[in-house]
Order: sequence, then C-alpha cells, then structure tokens
Amino acid sequence: MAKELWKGNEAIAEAALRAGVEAYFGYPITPQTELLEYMAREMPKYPGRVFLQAESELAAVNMVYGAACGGVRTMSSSSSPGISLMSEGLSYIAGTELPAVLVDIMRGGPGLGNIQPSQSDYFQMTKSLGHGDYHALVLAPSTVQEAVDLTYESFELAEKYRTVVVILADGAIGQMMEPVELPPWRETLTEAQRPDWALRGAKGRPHRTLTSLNLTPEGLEQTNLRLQARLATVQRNEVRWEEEMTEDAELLLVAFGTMGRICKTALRAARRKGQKVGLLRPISLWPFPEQRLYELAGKTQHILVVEMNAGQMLLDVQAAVQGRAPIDFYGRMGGMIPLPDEINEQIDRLMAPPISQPELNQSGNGYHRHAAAAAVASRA
Amino acid sequence: MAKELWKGNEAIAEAALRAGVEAYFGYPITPQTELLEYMAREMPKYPGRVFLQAESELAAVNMVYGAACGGVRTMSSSSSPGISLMSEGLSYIAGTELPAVLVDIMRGGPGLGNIQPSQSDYFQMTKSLGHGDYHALVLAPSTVQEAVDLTYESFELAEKYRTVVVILADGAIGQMMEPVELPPWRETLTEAQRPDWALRGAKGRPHRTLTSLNLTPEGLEQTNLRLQARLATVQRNEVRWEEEMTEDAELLLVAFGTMGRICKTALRAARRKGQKVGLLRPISLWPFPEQRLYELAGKTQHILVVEMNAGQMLLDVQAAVQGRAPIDFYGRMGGMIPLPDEINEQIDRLMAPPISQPELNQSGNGYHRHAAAAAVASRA
Amino acid sequence: MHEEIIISGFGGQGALFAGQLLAYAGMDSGKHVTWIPSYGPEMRGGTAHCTVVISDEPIGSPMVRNPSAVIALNLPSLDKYEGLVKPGGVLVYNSSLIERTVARDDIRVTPAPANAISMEETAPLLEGKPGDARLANVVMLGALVQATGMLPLEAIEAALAAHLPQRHRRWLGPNGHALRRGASIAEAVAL
Amino acid sequence: MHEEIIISGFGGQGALFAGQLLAYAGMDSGKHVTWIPSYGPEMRGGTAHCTVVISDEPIGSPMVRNPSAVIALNLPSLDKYEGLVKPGGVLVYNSSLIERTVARDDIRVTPAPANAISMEETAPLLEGKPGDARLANVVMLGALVQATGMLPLEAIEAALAAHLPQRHRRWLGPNGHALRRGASIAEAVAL
Amino acid sequence: MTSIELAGYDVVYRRPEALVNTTTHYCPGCTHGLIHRLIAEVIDELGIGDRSILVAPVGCAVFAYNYFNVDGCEAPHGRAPAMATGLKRSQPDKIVFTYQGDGDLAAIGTNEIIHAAGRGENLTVIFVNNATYGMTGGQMAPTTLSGQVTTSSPYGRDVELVGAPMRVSELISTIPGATYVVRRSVHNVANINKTKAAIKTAFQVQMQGLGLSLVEVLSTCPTNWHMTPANALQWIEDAMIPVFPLGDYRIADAVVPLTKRTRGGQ
Amino acid sequence: MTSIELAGYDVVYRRPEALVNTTTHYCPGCTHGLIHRLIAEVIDELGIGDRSILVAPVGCAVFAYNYFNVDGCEAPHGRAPAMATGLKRSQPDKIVFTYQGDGDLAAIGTNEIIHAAGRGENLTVIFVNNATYGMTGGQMAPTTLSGQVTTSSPYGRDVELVGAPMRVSELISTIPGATYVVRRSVHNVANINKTKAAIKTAFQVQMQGLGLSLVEVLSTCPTNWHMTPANALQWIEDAMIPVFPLGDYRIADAVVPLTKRTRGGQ
Amino acid sequence: MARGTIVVDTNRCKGCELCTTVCPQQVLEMANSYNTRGYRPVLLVDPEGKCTGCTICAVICPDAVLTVYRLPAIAKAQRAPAAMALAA
Amino acid sequence: MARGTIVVDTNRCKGCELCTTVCPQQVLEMANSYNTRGYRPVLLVDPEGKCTGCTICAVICPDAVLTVYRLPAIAKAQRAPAAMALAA
Ligand SMILES: Cc1ncc(C[n+]2csc(CCOP(=O)(O)OP(=O)(O)O)c2C)c(N)n1
Ligand SMILES: Cc1ncc(C[n+]2csc(CCOP(=O)(O)OP(=O)(O)O)c2C)c(N)n1
Ligand code: SF4
Ligand code: SF4
Ligand code: SF4
Ligand code: SF4
Ligand code: SF4
Ligand code: SF4
Ligand SMILES: [Mg+2]
Ligand SMILES: [Mg+2]
Repeated sequence: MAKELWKGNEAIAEAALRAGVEAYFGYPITPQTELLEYMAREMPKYPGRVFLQAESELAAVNMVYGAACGGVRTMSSSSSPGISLMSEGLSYIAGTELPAVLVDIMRGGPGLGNIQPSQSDYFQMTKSLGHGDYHALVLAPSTVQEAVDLTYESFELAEKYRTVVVILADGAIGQMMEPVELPPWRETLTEAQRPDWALRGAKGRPHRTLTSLNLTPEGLEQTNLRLQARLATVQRNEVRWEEEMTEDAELLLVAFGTMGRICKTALRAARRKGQKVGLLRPISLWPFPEQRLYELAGKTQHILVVEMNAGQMLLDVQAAVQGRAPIDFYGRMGGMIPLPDEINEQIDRLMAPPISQPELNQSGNGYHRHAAAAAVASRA
Repeated sequence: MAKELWKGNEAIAEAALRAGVEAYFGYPITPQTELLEYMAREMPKYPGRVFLQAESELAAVNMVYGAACGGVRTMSSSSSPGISLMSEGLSYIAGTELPAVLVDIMRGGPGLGNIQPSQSDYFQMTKSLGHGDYHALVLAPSTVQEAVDLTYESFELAEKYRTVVVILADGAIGQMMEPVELPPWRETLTEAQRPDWALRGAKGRPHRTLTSLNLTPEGLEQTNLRLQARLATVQRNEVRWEEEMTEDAELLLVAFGTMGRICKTALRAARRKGQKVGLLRPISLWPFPEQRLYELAGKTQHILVVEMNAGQMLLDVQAAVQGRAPIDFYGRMGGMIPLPDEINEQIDRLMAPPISQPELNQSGNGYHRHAAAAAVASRA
Repeated sequence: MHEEIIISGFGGQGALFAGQLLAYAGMDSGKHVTWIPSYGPEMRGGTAHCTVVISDEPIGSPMVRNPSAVIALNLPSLDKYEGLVKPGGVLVYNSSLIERTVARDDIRVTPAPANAISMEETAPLLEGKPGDARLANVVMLGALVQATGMLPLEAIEAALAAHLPQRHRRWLGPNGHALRRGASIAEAVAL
Repeated sequence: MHEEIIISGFGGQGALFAGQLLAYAGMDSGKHVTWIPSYGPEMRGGTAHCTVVISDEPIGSPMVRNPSAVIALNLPSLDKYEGLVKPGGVLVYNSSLIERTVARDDIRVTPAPANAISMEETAPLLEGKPGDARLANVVMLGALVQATGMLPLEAIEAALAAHLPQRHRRWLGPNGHALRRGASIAEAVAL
Repeated sequence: MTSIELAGYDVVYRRPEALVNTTTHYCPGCTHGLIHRLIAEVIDELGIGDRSILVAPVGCAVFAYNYFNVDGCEAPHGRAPAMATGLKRSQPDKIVFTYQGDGDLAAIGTNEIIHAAGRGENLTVIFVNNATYGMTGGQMAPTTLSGQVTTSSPYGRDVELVGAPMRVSELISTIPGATYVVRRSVHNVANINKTKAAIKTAFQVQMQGLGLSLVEVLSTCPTNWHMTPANALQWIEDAMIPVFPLGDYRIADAVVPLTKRTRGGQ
Repeated sequence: MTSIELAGYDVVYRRPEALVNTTTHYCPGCTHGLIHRLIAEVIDELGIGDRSILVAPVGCAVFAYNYFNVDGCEAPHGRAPAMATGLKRSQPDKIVFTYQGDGDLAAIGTNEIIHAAGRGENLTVIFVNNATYGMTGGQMAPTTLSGQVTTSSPYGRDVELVGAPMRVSELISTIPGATYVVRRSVHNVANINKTKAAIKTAFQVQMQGLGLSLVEVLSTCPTNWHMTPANALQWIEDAMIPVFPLGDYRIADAVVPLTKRTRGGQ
Repeated sequence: MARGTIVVDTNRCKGCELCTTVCPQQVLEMANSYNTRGYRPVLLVDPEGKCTGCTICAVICPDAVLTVYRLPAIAKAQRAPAAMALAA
Repeated sequence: MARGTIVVDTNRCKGCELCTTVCPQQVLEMANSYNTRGYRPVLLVDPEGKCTGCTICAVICPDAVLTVYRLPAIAKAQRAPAAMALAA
C-alpha cells in the first residue's frame, strides 16, 4: 500500500477505525480536537458504529466505561486537563477489569497551561491514572507511523489483558504530518465473538454483573491480586523500546516520544563529532524497559535523560539504573521543546570530565539537574 | 493542656479550625465523612468562617480554588475516588501558585473498591495530582496526634510555598481514637495580613489577575521554572522522617503512615528475638527523604518496604537506594492490613540467607515481591 | 503493661462504647491508648467490634490479630475470637446469650451472664417494664478489667462519669452497679 | 540530501499549504518528510508558519532552529528568520511586501515579487476584478525549489495536481504558472 | 420461582422472576426494596428480562445489580446516565435503565442526567428521592427539606444559606429530550400501584424509542430519618409531598397513547 | 481616560473606565468585545469596580481578566460558578461575577451553574450563547441549532441523534435560587441597550443579596459561523432568536422593583 | 377454608411491620421469636379465616417476603382494585 | 461646525464594518490603508458635517474604538433615544 501524508491526530483516528473501534466518545480540546472531528466525519459512514460528542470528559470516560461493559471496542481521546477529569472513571474501568483505549495528546501544564506540545502527563499516565493500585499500558509513539501502528494494536492489547491502553503522544505528534502506511481493515466483532463477561442481556444464561465494588477486604484483595498478576504478565510480555548505537555508547540518551526522535538528530551530530553516544527510546512507558536499561547502565559512562517536562521518566530511570551510572537530566517545560543543538550542548558538557554540577541549575534556556548517584549523596 | 481522646477525622477538623481555616468545602465520602460533619457542626460557631457542602468533589475543589484566590485559609477533604475528581482543579491551583490544604483519608481501590483503610493513593498524591509538572507537599501522619500537628502546620506550609499541602492518611487513622493534645487557637488573618497577590477588589491599586494560563511557551516555561524552584526549596527545607534503631540495623524497614507504626511493633518483636532491625518512616512523602535513605542503604544489608498497597512508595525507595542494598516488598491490598506477625514472618525470611525469591510470589495472604538490585538483572 | 483487647458483639450491644470507656480509663491512668473500630461488610446492623490497646509504651500497631483479652458479647464473636486469644490471655463471654462452653485451657475464661444482670439492674428505672440488655457491655467490661487487672475499676467508673452522654445521665448509677457486678463475677471465677 | 525548510507568513497567506505541497512532493519523490505547523500565541490571525524536513534518511527532529531554507512571506517573518538561516542556506522573501534588503552574505537570498505575480496570474479568472495575492505562496515555493534544487519542479506540480482541494480545481492552471514564474525568478538570480 | 403451591388456592401474588431470590442489604422498611420489586414486576410483565441492562448508582442501591435477574453494572457516583448512554448507543436493541438516588442524580450527577435528557437518550431512569444521602450516613442532599436536620445540616437545612430543595422532575421536564417525566411515591398501596404503572410506561417509552423517561419516586430512609418504617411513610405524605408534588411533569405527545394504554391495561 | 477633548464639544460616548485600555484578542466583529464593554459600563455606573471580582471561563473569553479593570481569575472549563462560590462565600462584600460561554456553562459546567442557582448564591452570571465552541474551532455546543454544520456535526446537527438545542434560561428559571434570569441579544442597537439594562439589573440583584442573577446573551461567532460580522448579527435575528426567544424567564418578586428602577433610571 | 391466605418467607422478613399496618383484616402480627437474621418476622394469625388474599400486605412489603393465595372462584369476583395491576 | 463628530482609535479598529452598517448619516467608510494590526480601519468621511453625535456607531462597536462628541445645546434637544442609556 502506498504511503500517504497524514496528520497525527487524524491518522490515529483512522487507525482506530481500521482496528474496528465501534464506539468513540470525546470532548473537544486542543491539540487533540482533529481526532474527534475526524471521528465525527467518518464514524457515521459505518453502520453500527457510534460517534458521540459528550458533554464533558467526565461523561466521555463513563460512556466508554458503559460501552466497554458491553464488550464493545471503544475509545476516547483528550489532552491533559481533560485526562485529569477522566481519572475517576479510568480507575473504575481498571477496577472492573475492562478493556478500553485512551489517546492523550499532551499539552503544557499545569492547570490550563497552554496548547503547546509537552510530556508533562508522564506521571499521570504511568503512575496513577486515578486512585488505587493499577497501571494502564502506556505506549508512546515518536512518529505518525508508530502512532498508527500502536493505536491499531492497542485494541488487541486492551482486550487481551482487560486493561486500559493509553496512546501517549504530545501536541507535536498530534499536529504533524508524515507519510504513513495504513493497516488493513479489521472486522468488528460478531455477537458470538463478544467476550464471555460482556453485558449483552441475560438471554439463556444467568445474569452477569460488572463492578469495581467489593466491600470485604478479602474480596477486594483478590480483585487486586488478579489485577496485579495480569499486570505482571504485561510486564513480562509487553516491554518495548528502540535502541540506537548503544553497543559502544559512553553516554546513553534516554528519551521517549517526540523527544526520542529529536534525540536521534542530536545523537547523529554527536557521532559525527566522534562522541560515542547511544539512545534508548522507551516505547512502552508502562511497563518501563527497566531490565534493558539496567543492562545498558552497566556498560555506559553516563546517562542523560531528556524530556519535555521537569523530569518525570527520570524517576523510572533512576529506579532502573540502581546507581550503575550517573544520571543527568535536561528538560524544558511549558511547551518549550529541547532542540538538537541544546541536547548536543548537554552532551558536550557531560563528555568533558570532570563533571560537577549543582542540583538545580538553570543556565541558559533549559532546566537541567544532576539527578542521581554521587549527587544525591552530596545534597544537604 | 490535658490530653483528650479524639477520633482522627474530627481531630484533623479541630486542628484545622485552630489553625485558622476560614473556608471549608467538601462532599461526603466514607471514611472521611466525620471530618465534613464536624465542620458542619463547628464552623457556624465562628463568625466569618464558611462551611459549605458542595454538590460534588469537582465543585468542592473549585470552591477551594476560588476562596484561595482571595488569600483565604481554605481546605477540603475527601477519600480516594473523590480525590480523583479533584485532579483537574488541583492542577489549576498549582498552576496558579495558590496555597490550599487537602486531606485524603484513603480507602481500598481501584474504582469504587471499598471503605477499608488503604495506602493506594500514594502515587496519585506524590506523583501526579492531575496533569502537568508539579508536586503537592504530602505529609503522612501515623498517629492522631501527628495528624493534628501536621494539619495545624499545613496551612503555614501552604502559604509559605504557595502550594497544595496534602495530609495523606488512611481510613484507620481517620476512624481511630487516640489521646491528643490540641494546639492553641490561631487568629484568622486581618485584611492587612492578606497576601499581596490576593483578589480582594482593586481598591486603590491596579487590578490583579490569577491564572494558570500562559499561551506562550516561553511564558509558561517561566511559570514552571518558578514552580520548580519553589519545589526545590521545599525539597531542601521540608524533608521529614522518623527513624527507629537504624544505627546497627541489618534490615531496614521502610513504611509510612499507619503501616509505619505497625512496623514498630514488628520491629520490637524482632529486636526481642535479637534481629537487628531498624525502621525509616517517611513523614513527608513528597519531598521524599531520599538522601537519608541513600545513607542508610549504605549501612544496611537489606531493605524491606511494607505498604498497604501493591508497592508504590517502593519506586521512590528504589530510586533513592540506587542499588546500595537489595530491596524486598511486602504489601496487602483492598483494605487488608499487614499485621505485625506477617511482617515478622517476612523479616525472618529475609534474615535467613541466602535469599532467592521469584519476582511475584503470592504465598499465604500477602503480596510480596523482590524488587530491585540483583533481582532486576535476573528477570527474563 | 501492654494489653490488646478486642470487644465484639452485635451492632447495638455497645461493644464500641465499652471499648471507648476502656480507652478513656487507660488514658486517664496515664497510659498510651488506641481505640479502633472495625467495619464488617454489612452496611447497617451486623456485627461491630473494636480493638483497644493500652500500654506503657507508645503504641505501634493499633490492630491485633492475637489479642491478650477478648470480650465476646454474642456467639459469632466467641466463634471468631476464641481461637485467636493469646495463650495466657483472658476471654470473657456473655453466658446469657452463649450456651456453649469454651474448649481452650491455655487461657483464662470468664463466662458472665451479662444480659441477665443488665435486666436486673435496668428494671428499676424502666417503670414497671422488664429490664433490658443495655448494660450488658458494662457488665462484661467489669469482668474483663477485674480478670486482667489491667486497670483499677475506679478508672472505668471515672470514665463512665466523664463520658456517659448527657441524655443517658440517669443511667450512671446502674452502670456503676453493672460494672461492679461484672467485676465480682470475674473475682469469683479467679478464686 | 537533508533539507530543513521554514515557511512563514501572515495567517491566510498560505504558508501551511505551501509547506504541505513541499512535503507531498518530497514524499512522492521517495524521500522521508515531516511537516509541522507552529502556533503563535494569537488565537486567530497573527502569523502562521510550518517546518518541513525532507531527507534521504529517517527524520529525527521535525523541528529546527536553523533551517537550511526559508520562505518569508511578510516582514515579521523575514525579521524573525533572517538571522537563523544556516550559513550556505537559502532565503526567499516576498519583495512585494518587503521593502528592505537582506544584509547577510553567507546565504543565498532571492527576493520574489510574489504578490505582484499572483495579481497578474489571478486576474484573468476573477472576471474583471483586479487580481489577488492568493498564489503568492506558490510563487515563493517555485523560487525556493529552484534556488535549492532540492526537488524537481515537476514534483511540486504533481503535488499540486493531486492535492489542490476540489473546490479550487479551476485554479490549477494559474498555480502552475505561478510556480514556474517563481522558479524563473530564482533562476535569474542564480545566474 | 420458589413459592410453594397450596392445594386449592391460586397464587395471586408472588415474588417476580426478575427479582433475585435473595435478601437485600437494605434496612428494615426501607422502600428501596419496594421500588426494586416494582421494577422487577414490570420487567416480568414486559418480558424484557433477557435484554435489559441495569446501571446501578453509588448510594444505598449500589448493590442493586445483585438483586435483579438482568445484566448489571455499577457506575461511578452520579455517572450512571453517561454509562447508560455508552451501553445503549452501542447496543440499541437493549433496554438500559439507571437506578439513582438523590445524591447521585441530583447532586454530583446533575450534569449527566441533564445532558442525557438533552440528547433524548433512549434510557429509563428510576430516581429515588429520599431527601438524604442514605449510604454515607444521612447527610444533606439537594432534596433535603427546609429545616430538616441531617448530619451535615445539624441545625436544620437553612434555605437562606443553601437554597430550597431541588425539584428534579420540574427541572428535567423543561428539556424536550425527556419525554416522560413524572413524580410518584410509595407511601401507601394506591400510590405504590401508580408508581408501578409509571415505571411500566417509562420502560415502554424506551421500548418505542421515544426518548428519556424518568420516574421520580419519593422513598423512605427510616434509618437516617430516625423514624419507624410506618412513620417514615407518613412523613412522605406529610412533609415531602407538599414540597415535591406528585404528578406528571412532562408527557410528550408521542408518549400520551402509552399512558392511556398502561392505564387501560391494568 | 485617554479620549481626547475636542474644543466646543461634549463627550457623549467614551470607553468605560472599567475596560482596560487595550485591544482584545477577539476576532473582528465578535460580540464578546461588545458584551465586555456593556459590563464595563455597568460597573462604572454602579461604581463597583474596586470591589468586583471576575471569574473568567475557558473559552474565547479566557483572557477576559485582562480586559476589565477589576480583580480577576480563571476557572477550569465550566467551573466558574464553583470558583465564584468560593470567592463570594469567603468575601461576601465583594461583587463576584462569572462570564461563561455555552460550552463552558451549558455543556461541561451545567452542574456547577445549576447548583450555584440551587443554593441561591449571590452571584452574577453573564452567559454568552454563540451556538458553538468558539475557542476550539467551532464544534457543536449544546446550544447549536438544528441542522447547523459545525466541525463536530459536519452533516448538520441531527436532533434525532443528539437532541434539540439546550435552552439554558428556561432550565435555570425553574430553580428558585435564581431570582433574575433573562435572555437578551446584541444583534442591534436597541437590543444592545436592553442587554445593558439587564446586566445592570443583574449586578444590582447581587448588590442587594437577592440570589443568583443570570443574563443569557445571544452573541456572534463570525469566524466559526463563516459569516461577515454584519451577517452574523442578522443570523442571530433570523435563526437564533426563534429557537432562543428573548425575554424575562424569571424575575422573583423581590427583584421586580429593581427592574422598574433600572427602566426608569435610563 | 379461608378465602385467602399468605405464606411468609420467614427468614427474609426484616420485621419492619409495614404489612401489619395495612392489612384490612388485621390478621398479621409480629412474632416474638427471631429469625436467622435477628429480626422478628411477621406471622399470619388468622384463626377465623379472615384473610381475603387481597395482596395488600404483599404490595407494601419492601422485601418481597409474602406470597398470597386466594380461592379461585371468589378471587375472580372480589378482586380489590389496588391489587389488579399486580395480579396482571 | 457639525452637530456631532467622532474620533476613531485607528490602531484598535478591527475593520469589522459594523459601525458603517448602522450609522444613520452614512458618514462612515472603511479606509483603504491598513493599521498596525493589519486591519482596514473605519474613517469618518463627513465633509457636509452630517454626523449628529448620536453614538449609535459607538454602541455597536465591539472594540470600544470610538469616542463620540456633540455640541452642547443641540445635544440636549436632539438626543436619540437609543443613546440615552449610554450617555447616563
Ligand atoms: C466520587 C464519590 N463521592 C462520594 C462518594 C460517597 N458516597 C457514596 S453514596 C453517596 C450518597 C448517596 O446518596 P443517594 O444518592 O441519595 O443514595 P441513597 O443512599 O440515599 O439511596 C455518597 C456521597 C463516592 N462513593 N464517590
Ligand atoms: C477540561 C477541558 N476540556 C476541554 C477544554 C477545551 N476547550 C477550551 S474552550 C472550549 C469550549 C469553548 O466554548 P464556549 O464555552 O462556548 O466559549 P466560546 O469560545 O464559544 O466563547 C473547550 C472545549 C479545556 N480547556 N478544558
Ligand atoms: S440507610 Fe436509608 S436509604 Fe439506605 S438502606 Fe437504610 S433506610 Fe434505606
Ligand atoms: S472564534 Fe468566534 S467567539 Fe471566538 S473570538 Fe472569534 S468570533 Fe469570537
Ligand atoms: S392478603 Fe390481605 S387480608 Fe390477607 S394478610 Fe395480606 S393484607 Fe391481610
Ligand atoms: S412488610 Fe415484609 S419485611 Fe416488613 S414485616 Fe411485613 S413481611 Fe416482614
Ligand atoms: S455618531 Fe451617529 S451619525 Fe455620527 S458617525 Fe456615529 S452613528 Fe454616524
Ligand atoms: S465597529 Fe468598531 S471595530 Fe468595527 S469597523 Fe467600526 S470602529 Fe472598527
Ligand atoms: Mg438519597
Ligand atoms: Mg460558545
């Protein structure tokens, strides 16, 4: 199939359609709105599929919850503030062990912030999409093609693990155009293919119940153990990452999504200068590629985490690296994006020993801090 | 002042009153409701103070936001699902750099879960109270007295750092009674004492604006840098923890809140058996006592993290320890509480080398996993 | 000293209040105390129990699996806690409602006909009506305090005087009687 | 090859569409391409610009600080990007709207009277009315493509034929003319 | 069903099939159970048990899904109409109904019910107004009466401070998409029967795809009202009905024939 | 003020003091700016600029706090009435008003406005109904007209699928705590003047502590309606007013004297 | 043989007494003993066979505890209006 | 001297043309030049002194661009009703 030029938001919507999404519920918010608008245009063309603009993100996530109870392929999309409003509903979906897909096209925060690209929902998405013990499977594309592929796959993953799958991208990926090869059309489920827990009317079988409530601690503990066991399987099976030139890397860049691809440009520039730089780009943010990072940390001299935020994935990196290599962080916030030249400046700085860096050092534009190992010990 | 026996929820409310809280907004939810009910009874006794039952947690947090804009001492309280509904509003409060106090009396999750004590909001509270780059100052009392003292202090901290301060306790602390010495009454602010950013009417001065919006990435980056700088100060000044018998500890327990005090009982039993066990009980969960833990990790053989959840503080422990000691985790979920005998069992297990433990090992009641160092390397 | 007491019964039998009395008495005697209620899955009714810890030391766990003393106000409570009392501990049960005996011989067991005593003590104030079981909890508490010796009986009496809600004031005398009668039963058993 | 192009102008001058044409043409010529729009703080109106990267290699950063080629459709765009063009790069500016000249001598500069050419090319289809500036973006694109040689002009023509929205179909011819005229200006400059 | 046969007698009343053969967790005399039974009877009579889906609320009726022999799920507090929308839009052949308390529907969830009504969702809403938050121990609800003492209005609801009781049927009936909006009560046998008829009509409105139907039912909370069950029924009549008048608040033209039919069919 | 004096002439109209001396970000011809000006004139006339606090919405008017010479803040999308409640309850001597669009008030924030009205909060709400989500690029709002094409109803709003346009004044006027609820328009000079009078009354209702006052103003969005500003005004008259009739939806008894006084005072 | 009778699902009765307040024949009383859930259940005390099988008790019972029986012939002739909807 | 006149804050005008559609004297026109924000501002073209200072243009202007002036005596006698509220 020939490549076509697609805008990220619309490509994700088209990929979901091809994956057989049957019900989309959402609410407009920049820089995600084209996704909703695409669904508004396209969904009505397919009989039996549903597009509905909800009155709010709170309603949208609960419409998804309802549709998911029926064993229907369903999704929503939003951007940072809208996602916050979904956290209660997402926690219910997790507690009820239902599949659902959510797209977050992140913008600058906190609060209303602005509509520029950002990665400041990393914590919200990977750590606590609401209250309670659970994680969503979080996938972070760095190109429009990858956004399409991951979205397409996300529905299967959601159904396989009865979990929420998040496509976590930033406004840059939502807004940019790139050549894309679209996946084939998938049929929607027939009645017979519906999962055996789905609420479809108690015809010829006992009635079914879907709930996240269990008043006995023993009972709720069982739910949680089931959930944790499933998440452990996800951690075994679904860790994804990309590596570039890590074999001989003396400095390892770690970055995801848009930041991951920007780091590639910096990496190439560094290599041209003879600097041995490598890149680990986590694709699954949860589960995080901690094992691989642990291994690489043992082989490199230094780690530089680059994010479009104040250092969120950084914590996962610190936990995975376990002191095997010093870690530095460079990030920008509020919709500012570290560009290759800034990253190369950081690389130059770090590759010119000896390193000695105050904890919070705001020089020039960016926000960098030395985050681990020796530095922690030397703090007041 | 003589000690009185107080129920946690009511003691927290009384402490807030004595700290001069002027406006309380909340919505009923178990196991926090007595706090709201106490406010309903007591607030009307003090002229000029406000109690209002909101139509929802969403409304409550935004009423707090409004009152906070006026430079008024204000607070809300809730429990896990209600807190999820507040995340957008809390992110706005943070983005607007306003002080506010929030009490979370955690219950079992995810979803509706149940009303039993739990610590499963750790991630939500310490990592991402909504979207965007910010942290609340999170304080975790382990006794009713400590809940009183921290609540009393929380208003000053909130005002000093223009931040949200969270009192994070579980249903056990909310429901239990303990002897308490109450702090003295503090006057509410006079008009002249109101902060210079407060919205009080533009009388004889230019009009003021409070907003979290900044459409330019450069501008929003400045807001974020200001926020991060303030958070860095908090990290320098406000780290709190308690230690017990850490000097010679070969096994270091790390636990917070109710779990922290329960661990003390286990610790004493272990010491009676001659086991060299110590305890680090983080009181400020954000900022986390990483520096102290890093130091202690260098002196101990083994770390055991115990939580009433699936292992959330565990991640902060891993990040702080940096591989200096192996870390094990023991937790229970859904309102189950690890009791001293279970903890002592874990201690016995870990203190009988050699340790060899599968990653997810659900034997008996509890949920334990071996979480770091060697184990990570040996994972598939 | 370090005592861990569980008091358990039907909702309405006053288990939680008896526990609070104990906690007040402990506090006023200069001890560290905790009182924590426990909710069953029932939304209303069902069983209610509380755990009280009284100690010379600051209290770690306010929850206990193996209490040093138990008051069982009804049969389900006895069934649940009989096996959990620490060896050497004390078990007081309401023999008015519980007909079976207790098998364990490594603990001290005190049956107390608490409902019967309460009926006798309450009847005078109920104007001709037969007495009721409202003081059963205090009878049991008297027996427990006496059996364990954890606190002087006077401490409980003082707590009663200080904390009996205003609207129940006229029941103070009968409460005192009930407490002493409970204590004397335990004394008899101990002899 | 690896080209990083920024096209910038007032909202409505067609900077974003010109960038898309370039991206389409690049893609259809077998290159890797990215196109990314950039929002100013203005909610409506204001300036609009986009960044296009065309490369033989998979593209890392779709954003650039120092483009290898710039189209400035108005003065604010020239002011902003003049200093950012990479040494050796190309700068095409709309001399119909910009009166000043460009100082840098380490880049190749092509002034193109794009509005004027557009007026001429559009007039015939506007039934008596004077022409308008709607084709200025394509004139500039022609000049840029010619000046850099990054792609054959035919690729842009094909992209135009494939992607001009249906409702603007009748403008295909004039667009082609405008493109060629832009190219010939660059050719002249290069000579 | 489990009811015994008695020789010589006809069974003239027995537990409906759609009601699960179990004991509810409701307090003695609480009319939540009664309203459940009426719904179950209607489901039996309409023969829709095998294609109905219940969305339970957060409130005392949180376990409602355990009591009906139909598929059921549990919404976050107040969000039942949104969940029901998701279910119904993706399974239009099903009969989807919510069962919601006054805290659930008239406080935290007002937005969801208003917009479900606004969109004319084909849903049936049973709205149980007991003037308090039963489940959390009797706090003030938007429907709490003026002067009523609750645990969060310990000095009585002060209308000056917190406004007058919220009248949900009046509010929803202004929305065209809500085609059947009535208020009923279960404080005596005659009204119980009228309530059942209204519930039946409400389901029929959905079966015919006519839009959102809502039956507000005045219900007791003996526990938090601190009354005997019988006194609680009396309180509905004496105190609640004057504030929440029974009646038909909206019967859209298309629905009128249904109300006639239901009455005729009794 | 900055307006120049002209020798021999009186100034009969000048920019109000309460309007900041700056250019707004609104599109040319957008009546958001006009409504701002009317509010500023009223604030000047009532002399309340030094004790007013504005709660701005999320919507095109998100920067409203930059345009008024009064203290101001910015609420999360839809939550302005809750924020205003927090402000007013803790500073009852202040005049607190919200300025909200139809997405903000009539979609995501319906719950907050209904319950602020329910509690009878002493707030003034300026509700700008332009039948679309202006800020996010013209999606369907609850107030979008039947058949109206928007970016999220590309085939025209289908009332069968998503219900009829939401009539906010009609809805809110059923709530006793909302004592002054009127709908006005700014499509011509006469109606602009009526709108201003209503805004003045609305503020006076708050100054007298009479409860929640809400002025719904039909407003244009030339950009997303794809019309010239003049045609947009015409479209209000031709298309919007028939669906959203202008008029007084609730004037509580206590408020009646105020409306008389305002009229007389002109 | 009485015209009607009822069967009480005793262990499901919560002793709320509502049925006793509405029975037109006053043939319902609360037991003095307790059922397995700790409630005093209702009893049919109808030595004179006064129960008409009118179903009123069952209509008001919040817990669907009661089954009502009626002799066939009489039942048809004397159906109380209140019970009609329920008998449908 | 005309009865009335207006001053246009030219750089703040967005060229929406609304004032031109309502001026009863038809003395407002759009300029052919652009202001600093890129809009064609409105111009008072009143060689015959027809402007009455009625304020109608100012009342409809969404951007508070216009200041309106009137000769004192005439102003009092001929105030247009539409302008009254605004002149208060
Ligand atoms: C988000 C959230 N907030 C609050 C609660 C606590 N809560 C549970 S039920 C309830 C109110 C129930 O009242 P109502 O809806 O009237 O039902 P009732 O119990 O009276 O039948 C509340 C506030 C919750 N579970 N979730
Ligand atoms: C929680 C949340 N959801 C969505 C948005 C995106 N958003 C910004 S403004 C807006 C709608 C504005 O429409 P309206 O209130 O009608 O105001 P208008 O722009 O038309 O004046 C939306 C959906 C947001 N900022 N926050
Ligand atoms: S608390 Fe009230 S509403 Fe809930 S079950 Fe008991 S009586 Fe019924
Ligand atoms: S988008 Fe519409 S509502 Fe927003 S400023 Fe422009 S014209 Fe006004
Ligand atoms: S059927 Fe009628 S007469 Fe018989 S017990 Fe019931 S109410 Fe009484
Ligand atoms: S109404 Fe039902 S629950 Fe109540 S006493 Fe009668 S049979 Fe028992
Ligand atoms: S004041 Fe009246 S006459 Fe003069 S320009 Fe304005 S509208 Fe025209
Ligand atoms: S109405 Fe105002 S903004 Fe519009 S053209 Fe006239 S002066 Fe300019
Ligand atoms: Mg209720
Ligand atoms: Mg709008």
